[in-house]
Amino acid sequence: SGGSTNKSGSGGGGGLFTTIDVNRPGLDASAPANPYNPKGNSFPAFNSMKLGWVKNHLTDPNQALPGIAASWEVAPDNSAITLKLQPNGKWSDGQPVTAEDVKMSIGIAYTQGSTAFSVTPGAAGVASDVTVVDDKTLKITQEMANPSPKFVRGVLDTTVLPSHVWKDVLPANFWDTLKAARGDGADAEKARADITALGQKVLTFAPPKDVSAGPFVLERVNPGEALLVKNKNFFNAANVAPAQVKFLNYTGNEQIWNYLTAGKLDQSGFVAAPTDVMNRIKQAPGNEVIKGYSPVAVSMAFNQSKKPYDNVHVRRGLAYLINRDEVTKVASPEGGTPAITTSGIHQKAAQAWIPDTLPKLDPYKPDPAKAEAEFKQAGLTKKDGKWALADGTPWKVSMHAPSGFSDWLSAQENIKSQLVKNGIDAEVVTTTDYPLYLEELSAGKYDVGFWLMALGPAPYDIFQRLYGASNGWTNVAGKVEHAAPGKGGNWMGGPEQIEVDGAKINPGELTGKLNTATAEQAKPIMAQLATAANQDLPVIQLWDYVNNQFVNNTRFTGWPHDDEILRLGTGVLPSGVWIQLGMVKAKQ
Amino acid sequence: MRIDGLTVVYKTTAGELPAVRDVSLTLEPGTITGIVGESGSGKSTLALSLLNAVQPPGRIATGSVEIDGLGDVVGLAGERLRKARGAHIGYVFQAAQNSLNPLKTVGKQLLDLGRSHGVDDLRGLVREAKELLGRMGLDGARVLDSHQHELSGGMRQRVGIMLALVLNAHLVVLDEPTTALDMITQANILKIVREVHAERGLTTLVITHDIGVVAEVADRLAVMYGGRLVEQGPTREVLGAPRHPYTRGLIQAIPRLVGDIDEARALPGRPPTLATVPKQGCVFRERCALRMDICETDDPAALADGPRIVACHAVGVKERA
Amino acid sequence: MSATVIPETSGGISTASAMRRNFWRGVWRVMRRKPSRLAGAVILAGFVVMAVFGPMFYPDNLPGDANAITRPPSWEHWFGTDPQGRDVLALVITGSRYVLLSAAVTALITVVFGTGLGLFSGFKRGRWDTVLMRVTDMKLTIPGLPLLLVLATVWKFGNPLQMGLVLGLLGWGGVARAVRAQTLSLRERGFIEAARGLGLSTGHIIGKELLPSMAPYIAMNMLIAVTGAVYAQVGLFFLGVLPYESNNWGVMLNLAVFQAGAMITPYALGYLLAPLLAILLLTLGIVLVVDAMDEIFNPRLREE
Amino acid sequence: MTVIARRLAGHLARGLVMILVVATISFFIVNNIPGDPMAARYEKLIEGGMSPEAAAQAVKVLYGFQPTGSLWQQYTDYMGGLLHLDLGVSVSRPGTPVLDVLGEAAKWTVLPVLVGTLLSFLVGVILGVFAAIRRTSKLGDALAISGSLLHGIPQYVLAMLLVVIFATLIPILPADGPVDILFEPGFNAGYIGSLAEHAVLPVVTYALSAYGGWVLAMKSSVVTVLGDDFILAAELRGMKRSIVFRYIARNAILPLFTILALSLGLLLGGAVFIEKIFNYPGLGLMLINGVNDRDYALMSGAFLLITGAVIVANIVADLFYSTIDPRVRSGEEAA
Amino acid sequence: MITATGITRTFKQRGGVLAGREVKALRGVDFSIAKGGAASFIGESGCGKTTLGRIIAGLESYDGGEIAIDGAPMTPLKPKQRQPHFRKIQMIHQDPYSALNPTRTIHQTLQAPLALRARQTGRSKQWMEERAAEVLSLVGLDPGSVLSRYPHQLSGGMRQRVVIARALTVDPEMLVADEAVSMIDVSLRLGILALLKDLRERLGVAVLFITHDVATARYIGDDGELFVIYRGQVVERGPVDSVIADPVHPYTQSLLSAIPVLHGLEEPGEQPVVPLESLDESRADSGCLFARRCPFRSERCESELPLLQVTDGVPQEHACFHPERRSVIARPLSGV
Ligand SMILES: Nc1ncnc2c1ncn2[C@@H]1O[C@H](COP(=O)(O)OP(=O)(O)OP(=O)(O)O)[C@@H](O)[C@H]1O
Ligand SMILES: Nc1ncnc2c1ncn2[C@@H]1O[C@H](COP(=O)(O)OP(=O)(O)OP(=O)(O)O)[C@@H](O)[C@H]1O
Ligand SMILES: [Mg+2]
Ligand SMILES: [Mg+2]
Repeated sequence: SGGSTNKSGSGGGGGLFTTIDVNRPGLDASAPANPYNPKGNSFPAFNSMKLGWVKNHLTDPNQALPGIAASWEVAPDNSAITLKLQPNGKWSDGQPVTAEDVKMSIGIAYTQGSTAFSVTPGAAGVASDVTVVDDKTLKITQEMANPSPKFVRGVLDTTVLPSHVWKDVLPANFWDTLKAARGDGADAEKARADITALGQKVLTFAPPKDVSAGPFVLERVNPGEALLVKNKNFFNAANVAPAQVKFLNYTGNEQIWNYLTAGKLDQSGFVAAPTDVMNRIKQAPGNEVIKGYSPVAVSMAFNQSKKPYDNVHVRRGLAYLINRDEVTKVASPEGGTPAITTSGIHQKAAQAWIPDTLPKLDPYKPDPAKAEAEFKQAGLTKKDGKWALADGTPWKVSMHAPSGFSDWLSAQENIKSQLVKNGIDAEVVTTTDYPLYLEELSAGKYDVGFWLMALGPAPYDIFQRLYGASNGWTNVAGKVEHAAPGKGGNWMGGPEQIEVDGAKINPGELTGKLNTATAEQAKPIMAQLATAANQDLPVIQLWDYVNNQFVNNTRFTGWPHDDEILRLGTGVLPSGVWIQLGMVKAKQ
Repeated sequence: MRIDGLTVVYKTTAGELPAVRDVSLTLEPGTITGIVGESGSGKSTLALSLLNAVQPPGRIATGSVEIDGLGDVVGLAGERLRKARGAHIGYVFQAAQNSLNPLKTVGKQLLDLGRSHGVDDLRGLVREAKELLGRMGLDGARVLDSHQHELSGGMRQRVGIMLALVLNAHLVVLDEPTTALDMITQANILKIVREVHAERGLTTLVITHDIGVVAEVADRLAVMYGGRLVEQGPTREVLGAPRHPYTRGLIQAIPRLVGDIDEARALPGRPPTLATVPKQGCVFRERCALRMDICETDDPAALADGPRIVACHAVGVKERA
Repeated sequence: MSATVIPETSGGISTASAMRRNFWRGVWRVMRRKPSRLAGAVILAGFVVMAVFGPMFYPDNLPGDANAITRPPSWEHWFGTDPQGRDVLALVITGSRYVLLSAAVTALITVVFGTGLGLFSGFKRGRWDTVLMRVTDMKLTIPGLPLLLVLATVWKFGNPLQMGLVLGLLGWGGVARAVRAQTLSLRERGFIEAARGLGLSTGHIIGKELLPSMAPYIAMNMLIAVTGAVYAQVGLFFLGVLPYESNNWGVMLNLAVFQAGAMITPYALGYLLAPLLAILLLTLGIVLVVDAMDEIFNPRLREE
Repeated sequence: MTVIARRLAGHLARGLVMILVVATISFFIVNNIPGDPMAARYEKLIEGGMSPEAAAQAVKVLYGFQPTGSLWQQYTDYMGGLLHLDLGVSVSRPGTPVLDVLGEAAKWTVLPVLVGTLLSFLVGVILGVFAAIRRTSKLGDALAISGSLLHGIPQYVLAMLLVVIFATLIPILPADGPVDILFEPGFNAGYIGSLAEHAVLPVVTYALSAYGGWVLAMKSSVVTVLGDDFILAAELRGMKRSIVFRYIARNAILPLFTILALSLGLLLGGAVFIEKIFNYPGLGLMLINGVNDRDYALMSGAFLLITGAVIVANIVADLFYSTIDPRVRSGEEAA
Repeated sequence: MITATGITRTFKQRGGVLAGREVKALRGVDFSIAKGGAASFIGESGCGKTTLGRIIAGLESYDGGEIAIDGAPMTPLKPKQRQPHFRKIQMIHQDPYSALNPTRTIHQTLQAPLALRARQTGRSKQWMEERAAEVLSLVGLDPGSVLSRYPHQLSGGMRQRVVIARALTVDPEMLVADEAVSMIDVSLRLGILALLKDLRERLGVAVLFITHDVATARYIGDDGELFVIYRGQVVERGPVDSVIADPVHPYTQSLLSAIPVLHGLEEPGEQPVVPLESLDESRADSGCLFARRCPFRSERCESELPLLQVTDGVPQEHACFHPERRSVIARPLSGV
């Protein structure tokens, strides 16, 4: 597969383009233009380029738009990828972008932890060799001992850095060290430690000034804003419309709403917003909301080592009780669509992957009668209109969420009132922040928490959220092992074997298989896992996220409405890709 | 200076009450006049009204204060009043209480005073001040360089006197100049007052609650009670032969150093406050041994008998008899 | 000796109760002197009633209406509804308990601790005094809100009592210092010395002689501590550094601003303004009442 | 002078002890913070589609900056670092020393705090004098009541009201950061204008919230001074009104200077709300960010710096006081 | 009743320029008062009168010397044990307003010590009420009208009487009156003095009288002793009338000369002595403490400290190397 740059643009019209990096709150004026620095003033697709811009295709993880690589060829068995770089790719200081730049960038990627360039022994989908074929061509081969269908995605998702600026960061013997790190034994251990240490050097490296191969280059930053100006040397500079780009700072969503309602932003990625705010945003002159696909869903996850959640009937009963339409309406009316059922997969992806299985799954339509039956079956008792545990002790559904996650909290509040209405005592407990939430969650402190799931597009990534480390299965070097509940990060505490349609399966092992399976191999496994998730309900899938992109048509036009283009991978600023592809035009 | 029919009232919750009532008093040039009275008898109020400086909620209701070469002070206002203060009338505050700006040296305050009164020769002023201070037994240069807190009570009082005199005021009012001072310091201050008075030919008014102080320095003595001047006359005469029963009682209530202890007699009753001063009739009648029916209704007029003036029905009766 | 005669009151018990009656009559007189004070007292009483009885009128879980999310004020919902479709007024009322309870605890701790320490320090003097005052100074130097922010990462302030406790433990410094100064100056007053000379117990001296003289001061500090506590806890919740489980004005503010977008859409303005108004009203009430404290506790001003 | 030197030495010693105590407290608080930032980072990377191995490696790199070793050793390292003004390395900003981050932030706090406080001080003091002189009139009453109310209103309430009014309902002022990036930093009209425009709301909030305190303090101070005998004495000596006024003002304002210095110090910490609401990237916001990001070094650094500012303000206040008040200068005033 | 020997008290100045400097408030004061007796201390400001009074009343500690109350030495006792002894000695403060708690009625003020008393002796509430009325009557107040009042509702003289009544609730054997009348209106002063005198006579209460005003001292106890104290040292002591009429010490003489002359009634004494310089504590104290201000000093005075001694023909003791009787006080004009 491959792609080509849209060369038909009519040239830039100038003007200031205002946007925001929704992935990263808080600009830091003192941070370097280093893409690996967590606060680095490096904006993917603007002043930081990747080999390609990977897409969130419904089923194929390897689809991408061209970046530094103009095109690429993948060996049929996925064993190698040959990259052709943009023929007139240049850095903002006039130097050409070469295969050496890419190779060095891959070296840097090794130090940072990358999916395709990892020093972890036995990791799946890792490159075994990087060969510079010529100045504009590279070949990267996959380690076929543990291949992954995501290999190409991993390669293309690599940030490319100017080797003439970064040359001193990697030592001359880096590739030898890397080779050593791949092996076994003490030497390898040491080599890996060296590479981790190098990683820190990379992280803190501050180029004296930004050198970019992207459409823009960083001009200056203050704590409130960052200014980028057009890179004249960019290979498609003729088609880049804005002359300047301004990134606004934000610390909370409400600030982005503010910018949006004021019509300040030409484009912004997805931010959750309550209906009223969303309406205001839509009312602002020129504003438009473009809806796209986002491979994420949110679920209510159970800790099955806690009673009564160990009983599948309790989980099912809850699934029958909770009206997901209402929950979504209250919590995320614009940013989500109510999950049609619990399949473990985003419903759009599910339709593509398992169209036949999907209708067969129990949709868990709200049905108090069924819920009651399930609860009864689980041995719960109802006294004075209140459900109690089998042994008569009161039952209170205690739901936890980090306090910053407003849509989760809203959802829990709503679920709480739904449950209370149906005779189940419930409470919502907040945790100050996400790190603490995760720590307490994985320590098994919560009965019920919210959990992101269905992280596509790769099948393994989708299901490892339900049958991965958090539920006891770890996948080290292709070997799947199961840890007991409460150990090794297993907080979901589900059984190792579950019964699906009368047969016992090991969902973790099945999930592990997805890591190396081809698309065709994956489909039946996914069907099986979806059924398992549907019947066993380790979580109740609540809503599937929608990727809302906010754009404003007063200053620029040409926004893509094509779902394909919208489905860019995480961590990329899509408007940068649209701009560099020449889609965005200044309004005349 | 002639005070005539002066009445000063304070506005209180019970309406306007007179703190000084119908006071007439003449200060002969070159004399020291002493006013004695108990706490709350209106001494300070009287003193302040001489400078037309009664503080709100008080005001001068009626009467006049004529000063030679200045006219009626009660009618003065604004700049003229301000210029009169300091230049014509010097006012000395109670000792040890702070009559000096704590943040400025005495010298700076002296200069402020000079500038306020348009003195061109500030050097001369300082010289004069040093001289005055030296006259009072102080090291002028050091004192001018000091802040208030660096001076003792007696020194402050002397500085106060200096500031009252340095502009050549000829009328000096001293309100309780020695209260809260030590006996020895008091004796010193009184000596200074007497000497400076004589040297500069001043007209001096000393206000105090201590009859001893007046007796020591004053040529003339006026006794105040409940806002009224009940008796006045030459000090020796008044002390030697008090006519008003209050004056008599007061003198009798002083223990003596020699003689029979039991001669001293307490004055019965308690001094009136602004609110308990009788609205009509004699202010002293409640404590008076000579009370008559007329005292209940009529305020006794101040009757002159040569240099002596007494406001008492009983005395009047005696005289008439 | 005496001039006017005051109604004869003799007999210990009757005197004591008469005194109490006189006290309240005096308080009434002081309050009546300015209408603003009465207004303040009414406001404060209103808040207390609201905190004590208000939540009783509502179910534990306020019913939400998914069809009336974040509505502007209406006849049905005076301050509109929240993003769960719950009545904002009901939230303010049920939330007042947490706020006021923790504020009361704070005020109590601040005053008890501050007064105790100040009294002890001022009364003992000497080495204890020096040490305690150094500690107090240090405590006063540490800026409170930042410290709270840092503490919030470790402690959860789970319920109003804990919240009150922590705020109280952070707030006693000023009171201690002031009470000590007062104690030191009162100590020099003859009546304390006389009480010592008469052999009266320290308990009597502190409880009956010192404390009543400082009562206006302490009462004022208590009220000010209440405002401070409300300010701080609502602020902490507003900043979102604390987890929350219950209704609380600070939580409302936080949700209004960061979840409902109250600063952007007028629909949620009621949700934002209701707790703000509650805070303002409470502050106003306290400001107005503080004005009367001096006169209430000073018999001279009380009876004038 | 020796008195001042002695006081200064004492203050410095005490300030140092304070810093040590506060540093120790914050070190141990920070070390007890629950929550696993590594897990959070890992989770975020996984959500972004990284493979578990890659995410683990990335987290390892990122958190390689965290100090290791026994608690005691970490403590001594930390305190040792403090000696060199080394507040550690920020976790959320690897490679950037905390001191640099805070230095940048301090700029944005100091400026509006200073302007706002001085402004409110000026206005408050002047109106306080009026409130004192006209204390029996309606105007005086109104000034005093408005003062008490403004004094009582929490800063964040004021700030929010201002945002709602001036940035939302009538959007005439920005509430989104310190300056527009389009202007070249430097001494040019555009940049300075933009700075000023962005500072209006924070400064006004500082000013409004502090104003009440100044009015009240100045009023009571003036009332006290007016009752002092030396003012009456000056009047009776026939001093010019302007001089008497100066006497009143100087004596009344003196105690306020101490409060001024102190409040400047405390405001640095109290800036949290205002900076949060106006997105002003100062120390307070840094502190909140530190707390939210679990950035230990940043958090304790910000806290220390704020405390340090308060201590310094204390010292300045005292020294200032002792230079302008002759009573203290000569050491008259007892402890 | 009480015997004090060689009482010394030194204060360490804390803070300020005088920090660390010692102030010798008392330098070995001896005196004794018999039951119902009287002793008066005079001296200028800061000479240690109040300090002495407070020590005698048990309100202040002393560094050296010995106090014996009814024969019982105090020094070996612990503070708690001293208390019952010192309770026999009550202090009457100078300022009657601050001596009464403004927040407590006279009834409450009197009840507190009475309750203590009642508890110790097992008396009833009834007794307390009666006793309160009784002590008020003793000081010439009408219990019915005074009991329910607050201090601010009473005049200065009445307040001072209440203070004395409160002291009487514990049946003291001695009262220490520190400038007890200096803040009271002139016309009321004598009333209080007469009361004290009366209490001496009727109840046999000893009085230690501290004052600036020699005449009042004489009024209270012309049968007692007069002590002239200067910078913590007693420089002259003797029968009141004798010291007044024929002071020996130059300091006593200057004090007495400073008394204003009632010009209509008296004429100045024969040899008045007025030292101009005021007291300066910062001087080192070698030799006679008064030497620097003394008009009659000799070289010896500069180096040697004179101790209390007697001179023939003088009934009082004095601490002066050059004793000479001078009649300094004003004499009554004959015929008045
Ligand atoms: N500002 C005021 N408001 C109301 N009444 C006042 C005011 N100032 C003084 N008085 C009253 O006026 C009367 C006379 O007061 P004034 O100060 O003149 O007395 P005094 O003789 O100087 O007393 P003292 O010896 O205490 O100084 C007193 O009863 C006093 O209560
Ligand atoms: N608590 C104390 N601490 C330090 N110095 C003290 C203390 N009490 C008294 N002094 C000092 O002791 C000396 C004697 O003081 P004292 O009060 O006994 O004098 P006094 O004779 O009563 O004076 P006055 O006539 O002014 O009342 C003074 O120099 C005073 O400064
Ligand atoms: Mg007066
Ligand atoms: Mg004394």
